[in-house]
Amino acid sequence: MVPLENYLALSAIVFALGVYGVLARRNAVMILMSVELMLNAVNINFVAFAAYLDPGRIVGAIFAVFIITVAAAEVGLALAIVIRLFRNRATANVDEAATMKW
Amino acid sequence: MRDYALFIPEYIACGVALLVIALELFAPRLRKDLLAYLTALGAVAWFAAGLAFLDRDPKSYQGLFISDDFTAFFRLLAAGIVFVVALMSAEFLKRQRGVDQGEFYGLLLVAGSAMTIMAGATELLTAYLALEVLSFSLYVLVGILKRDLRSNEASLKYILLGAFSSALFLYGLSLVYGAAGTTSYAGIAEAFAGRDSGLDPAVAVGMMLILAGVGFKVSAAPFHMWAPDAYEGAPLPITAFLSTLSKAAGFALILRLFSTAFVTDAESWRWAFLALAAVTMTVGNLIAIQQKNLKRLVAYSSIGQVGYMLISIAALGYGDAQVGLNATSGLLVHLVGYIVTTLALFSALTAAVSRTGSEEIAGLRGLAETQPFLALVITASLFSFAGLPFFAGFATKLFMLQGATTDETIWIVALAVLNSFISLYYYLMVIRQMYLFDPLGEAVRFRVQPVLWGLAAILLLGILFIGMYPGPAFEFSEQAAKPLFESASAAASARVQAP
Amino acid sequence: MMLFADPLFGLPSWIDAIIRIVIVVLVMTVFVIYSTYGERKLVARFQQRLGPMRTGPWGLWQGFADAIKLVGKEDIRPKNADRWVFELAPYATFIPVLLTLMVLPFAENWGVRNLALGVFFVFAVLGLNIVGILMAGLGSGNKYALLGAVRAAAQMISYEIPLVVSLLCVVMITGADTGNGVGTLNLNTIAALQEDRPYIVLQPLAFLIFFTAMLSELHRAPFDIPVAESEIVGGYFVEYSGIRWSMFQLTEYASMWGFAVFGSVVFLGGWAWPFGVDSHWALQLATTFTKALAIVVVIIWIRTTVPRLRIDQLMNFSWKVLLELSFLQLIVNGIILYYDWPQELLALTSAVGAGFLIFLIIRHASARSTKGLLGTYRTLGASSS
Amino acid sequence: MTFDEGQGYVVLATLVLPLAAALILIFTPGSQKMAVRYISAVTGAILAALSIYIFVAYQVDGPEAQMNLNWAWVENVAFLGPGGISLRLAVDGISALMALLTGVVAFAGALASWKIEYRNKDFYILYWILLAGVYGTFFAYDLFFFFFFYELAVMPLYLLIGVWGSTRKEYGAAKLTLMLVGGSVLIWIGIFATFHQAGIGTFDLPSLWAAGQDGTISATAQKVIFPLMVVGCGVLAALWPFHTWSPDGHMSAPTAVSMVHAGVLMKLGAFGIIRLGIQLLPEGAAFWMPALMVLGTIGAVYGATAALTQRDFKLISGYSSVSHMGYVLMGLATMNTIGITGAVLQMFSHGVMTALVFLMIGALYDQAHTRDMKEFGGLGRVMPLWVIFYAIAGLANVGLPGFSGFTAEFHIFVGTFRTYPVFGALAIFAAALAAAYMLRMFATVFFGPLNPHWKDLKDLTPLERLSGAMLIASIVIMGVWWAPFTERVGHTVTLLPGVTG
Amino acid sequence: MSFYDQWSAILIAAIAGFILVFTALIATRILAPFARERAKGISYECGMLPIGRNWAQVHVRYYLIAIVFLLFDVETVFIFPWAITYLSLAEFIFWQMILFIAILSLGLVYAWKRGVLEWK
Repeated sequence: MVPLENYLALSAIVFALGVYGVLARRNAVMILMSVELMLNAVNINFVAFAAYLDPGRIVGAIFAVFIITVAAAEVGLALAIVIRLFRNRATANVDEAATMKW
Repeated sequence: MRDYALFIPEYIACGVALLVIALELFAPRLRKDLLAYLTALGAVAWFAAGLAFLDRDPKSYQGLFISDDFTAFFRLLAAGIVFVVALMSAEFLKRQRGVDQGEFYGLLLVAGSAMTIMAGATELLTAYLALEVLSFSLYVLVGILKRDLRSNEASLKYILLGAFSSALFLYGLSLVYGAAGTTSYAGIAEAFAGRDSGLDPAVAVGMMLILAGVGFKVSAAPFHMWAPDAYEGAPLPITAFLSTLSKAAGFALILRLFSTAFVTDAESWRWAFLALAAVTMTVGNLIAIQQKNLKRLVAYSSIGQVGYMLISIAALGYGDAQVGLNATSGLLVHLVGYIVTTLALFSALTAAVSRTGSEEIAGLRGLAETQPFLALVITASLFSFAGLPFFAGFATKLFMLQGATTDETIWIVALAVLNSFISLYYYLMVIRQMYLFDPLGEAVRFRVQPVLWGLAAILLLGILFIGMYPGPAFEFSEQAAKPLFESASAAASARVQAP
Repeated sequence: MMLFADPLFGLPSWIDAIIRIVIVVLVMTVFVIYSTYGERKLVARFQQRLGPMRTGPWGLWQGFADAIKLVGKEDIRPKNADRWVFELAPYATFIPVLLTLMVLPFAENWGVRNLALGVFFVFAVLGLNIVGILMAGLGSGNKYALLGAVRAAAQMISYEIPLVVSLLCVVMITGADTGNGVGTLNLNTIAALQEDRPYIVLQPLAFLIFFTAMLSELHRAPFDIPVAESEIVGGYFVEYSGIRWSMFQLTEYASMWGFAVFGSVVFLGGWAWPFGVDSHWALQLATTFTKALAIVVVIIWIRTTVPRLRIDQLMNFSWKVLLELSFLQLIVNGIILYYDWPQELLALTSAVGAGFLIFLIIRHASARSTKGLLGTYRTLGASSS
Repeated sequence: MTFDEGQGYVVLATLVLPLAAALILIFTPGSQKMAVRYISAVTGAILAALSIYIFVAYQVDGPEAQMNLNWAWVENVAFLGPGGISLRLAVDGISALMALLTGVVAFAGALASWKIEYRNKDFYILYWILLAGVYGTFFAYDLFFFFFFYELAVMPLYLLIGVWGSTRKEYGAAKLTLMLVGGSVLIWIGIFATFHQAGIGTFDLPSLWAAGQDGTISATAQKVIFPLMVVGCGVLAALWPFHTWSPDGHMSAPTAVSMVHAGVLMKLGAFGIIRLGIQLLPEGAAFWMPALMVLGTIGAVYGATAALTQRDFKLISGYSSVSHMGYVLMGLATMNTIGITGAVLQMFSHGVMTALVFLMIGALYDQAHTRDMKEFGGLGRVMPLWVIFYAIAGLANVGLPGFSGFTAEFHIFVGTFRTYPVFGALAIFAAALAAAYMLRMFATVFFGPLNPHWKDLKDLTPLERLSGAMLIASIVIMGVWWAPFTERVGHTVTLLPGVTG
Repeated sequence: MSFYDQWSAILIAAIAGFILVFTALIATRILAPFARERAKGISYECGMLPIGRNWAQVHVRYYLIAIVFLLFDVETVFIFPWAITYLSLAEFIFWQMILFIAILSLGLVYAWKRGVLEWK
């Protein structure tokens, strides 16, 4: 069996990548993808914990399924907003969407 | 057996939400403000149903949700907020084009129900889902003005940062789950209390991430960046909604989570909350001084208010159930005062902006001349925010700070008081515009729409009532705060008795 | 006949896997080469022509000749193309299809691997296919390619939901058949459970939905608007030439066979019906192959007879007709099975639904009015407004 | 209902009546300007009557706190102790005198505002709210309500000055409000600290006083908290160097507001020092009083010096107020009976006297629209009554025997000489300076040739005469027959902790 | 056959697919003629020179469809476990899923009525 630490390390790396993406990227879609990366790191954590620490119960797995669902809805919503902004202004860059102070 | 009856008030709310959406969909020619009144009626029914759940013994739904006085408190609060915001919107949306009003009102109700679930959740997944339902509703509501670029932008920034923060929150949850092996609050508390060694670094990181996530929801600095933009871009009633419901819901979640699940490690997270409180109130009030836009001003001022409230959360971690109870009831009563004040402010602002069309502070010039009643309501609300006597903010803020004062927190209470002094300065700048300057153009008195007039009047009375006779509000809050600590103290005594 | 349940000859499992995969890949390649030939022959027969006749007896070597020709053609990458996306697109389209072939049972336990989550795996992997197509369209730097890719993606995702739900209908029935109240996603088991009667008997509507959705997923006529030569000069792979183009061709035919085997396993009884689970493996293989071949022939047959649908027609058909019917089937199945009503009722209700769907399709051929909700149904959801 | 309880309702009436008047005015149509004035005048008259009653009915041989009223306000609040917060009102000798001052000045101010035309309804609403706060502060025997009313009194000032004021009104209003609220912030922090340090879970002032005296509030804590309280209150009492709002504020404020503000509100600060400083934190007081003495003396001398150089009537009075409040602080800082009694008397004396001064300035300014001393001269010929009234105020200011100022200042000087002779000498020097600036003004304005530009000035209106006469009466009575005043004040002062004979 | 044996085979298959395509590409490198010429690099638009930018703007309806799909596709994730085990579960769980599908359908009806599904 692969030790639990490996999963956690993987998850931490993926999470950190996601955080970096959110902070470094200026394109709304890229930010969203980075957030997805973070959420997947969370999923890895949950599934790994569920498999290793909580045998017989599947709370972690259920949590992961719900996170996937919510993330999908979130992306759907965010894309809808990006599209609306794009139609009004023709940009998906967060920097250019600066009628207000950022 | 499963007790579905616990959710009857939320069934009503969601039922009305569906009804409103369906009505707009299938009867597009219906007068739109009927939807608003229907929503308000639904909120009343919801409120009435919620009253029936007061003063009952706590009852759990499958260990996921608990119906006690704390939940009931937030349920009533949510119903009240939805009621007011719906009526406010009825007037506001008349002049907006391209708004899907059915969705608008439906989402108000859904968001309100989500807040109830957040308050009652006793399990991480339930809490998370409720949080997301609330957030999603707000994302849409902020961007509901489809053709308004600012509204679109606000919504985009809100959702991007919101998604980021919920990812942080979730990562924290996953670490806590990993350490405790369960997602139920009680189970986490038990697991943490039962371990031999001190605080696990993973759990510490998890708690900090959770703190960051909920800090975002209540717009605590440094996680507040979304708030001014979202407030500015959102339609006025939604700004009111954001600054009341979303904050109250965030605090409901924090209170239940930190007072039950994480109570063992209070020593560790207390300082984080204290620091957060100090930074939040200072940043909020200092930046508010420079604002020109009313909504941004309110945004920063509400960030300042959040700073005060976070002191109570820090006091929660003092480890003493009595102090926790005091702090919580103080927080709840201040929340009530804050919400009533904010709603009063916004119903007056909605009426004023509908006439002047300007959301700048300078747009209120000479309001005392053209509409003295609105000027009075705005002044009263601002004074209440600043914590001047006669108004709700004075008594409730005093109770809150008093409840949160411990030997260690006295410095931050002093900081809070200093901050409310700073806040008075920028409130006076608004009041100055209304009273000291002549209106632009001719000073014609204008009429306020009757609904808004009534709302503002009732809320003004509310501000005065709470300010001058806070007893009932306080008793109610204390009653609501008790369930959080009864179980904790019972568990503590049980632990002591165990060999 | 449990020879294939364990590693072949007791070898380590990874060597066993490589052997099986190589066999599948080789057989697949031969099948693809001959199905292009077969399709040309068949289409020619439908159109009263002879088809390829020059290369070898009856043109039998035509496919090999084509393959050799394609390898020898120049490989061009347009200047505008996004290099890495363009280069990687063939991989991203082909590999998922190959992976689906890994879980199909060609006879009892004859397959590369027999996954417990077979049905789920097929969907999970097939979804990746869309990514490859979008990569091809975006990376080519060509308007037609982009348009084709977007159309293909829109069409594939639209039909994916009815496809999944129609298969879930079958999965629900397996729950009643296994006897322990728990259904299965294991393709081998699903085939074995159909020893007595194939599920097409119980679920004609689900099969009809599956078949329609399959045509769409494969971009086969009448759902071939994303790759329509006369409109968008071939769609997403317009800029690909030579061997790269042939990779897309390979993918298309491989997935056609993959779908055919999959459909025959899930709906037509796979290797188990009508000869039973204890029949000889050669007979089982032949059974599966025959059923798959029948499906392939029908696909080609439809291609030659039915005119191409407009994109609005095919999108509406999916969202407004198939989706509803599939969910309806799911709910009806659930009620009948949960309350343990006779399975004949399943067949009956599903047949009624299938009849309704066929009725809609036939009405579509002659319908004039396209207005309103009823008009939508009358014209198979094809609103022309 | 015992007699005492019945009197408690009289005290309550002084709070409720102004609020009720404000409420009635809210629902009075703004166009009915005369109705507004009559309502206010009647309210003022009743308030004055009630105040006189309270002053007269105060029993000098009675208990320390009389006319008690105790209403539970917030109960069953865990952290506020079993008693919660109650609306506890009572009168002691000091507050009886202060009530009298408030009644007289409030009535006079209400009459002086008769001439206001611009939104006079709103003016009176704020005016009465302010007065409710003033009364409440004087009578509150509960720390929470003390602060509540204290803030209530400060709050309306911004609008009163900002809307109805003159000369740089926004600046003056903002400066005044922010400085005063800044002061109350310190008080608030002090209250939190006190409540927490006492640890007896009550806001009840007598209980807290007891805690302060018996050492429940530790000496260290008292020494830390005392500056907060005294500086907080001191801002309102124009404690040097926190006095800078006072000249600007007074210059901007409308007549009635100046009267009430200089006459009554500044006394709230000094009163707060007695209540929250001396009574609550005796250890702190013992430690810090010398410092207060220094500041008070600086204020007295500085105010008088600055007044000497000013030309604007209101600025002169503003700086003179700083000077007089300096005397009050000196008196308090002596920590002996006679000094503190003098301080309280000076509070009253300065209150009525300065109210009269501002009334007169207002009467002139309304006609002349300038307050520059150098532009006037020989006004005695056109406005004889005005000159007489002003002269009386000025002489009281200087401390001439026969007027209230003498009584008060005499006590203070005696008290100061007992403890700090050097500062006593400085105080007398300041009094001399006061004489200088007053006489300089008399000479310039009252006598000499009449500027023909001002020959059409009219003398005081009947209403101004009435209010002026009332204030003069107070001045003279106290100057001549001070026994009722000194015995009431002394009755309480002797009971103050840490006060030597 | 263990979990790892099964899924390692899938991984090997993916690698095999990669190798297959890669060898085909190498083969064409070796066998095919290779003559770089400028005109060959121009995008193919039926023989005409390309007009405008080489990226067409895609109509917004595609995104809408994608969003609707996303929601439905993820909801099927919940139906999968239910469809397998529903027979052994309590009656109310069975009806909960029916309710869930009903709510989902309400969403579809809403989108339909709002014109998201209209392909104009």
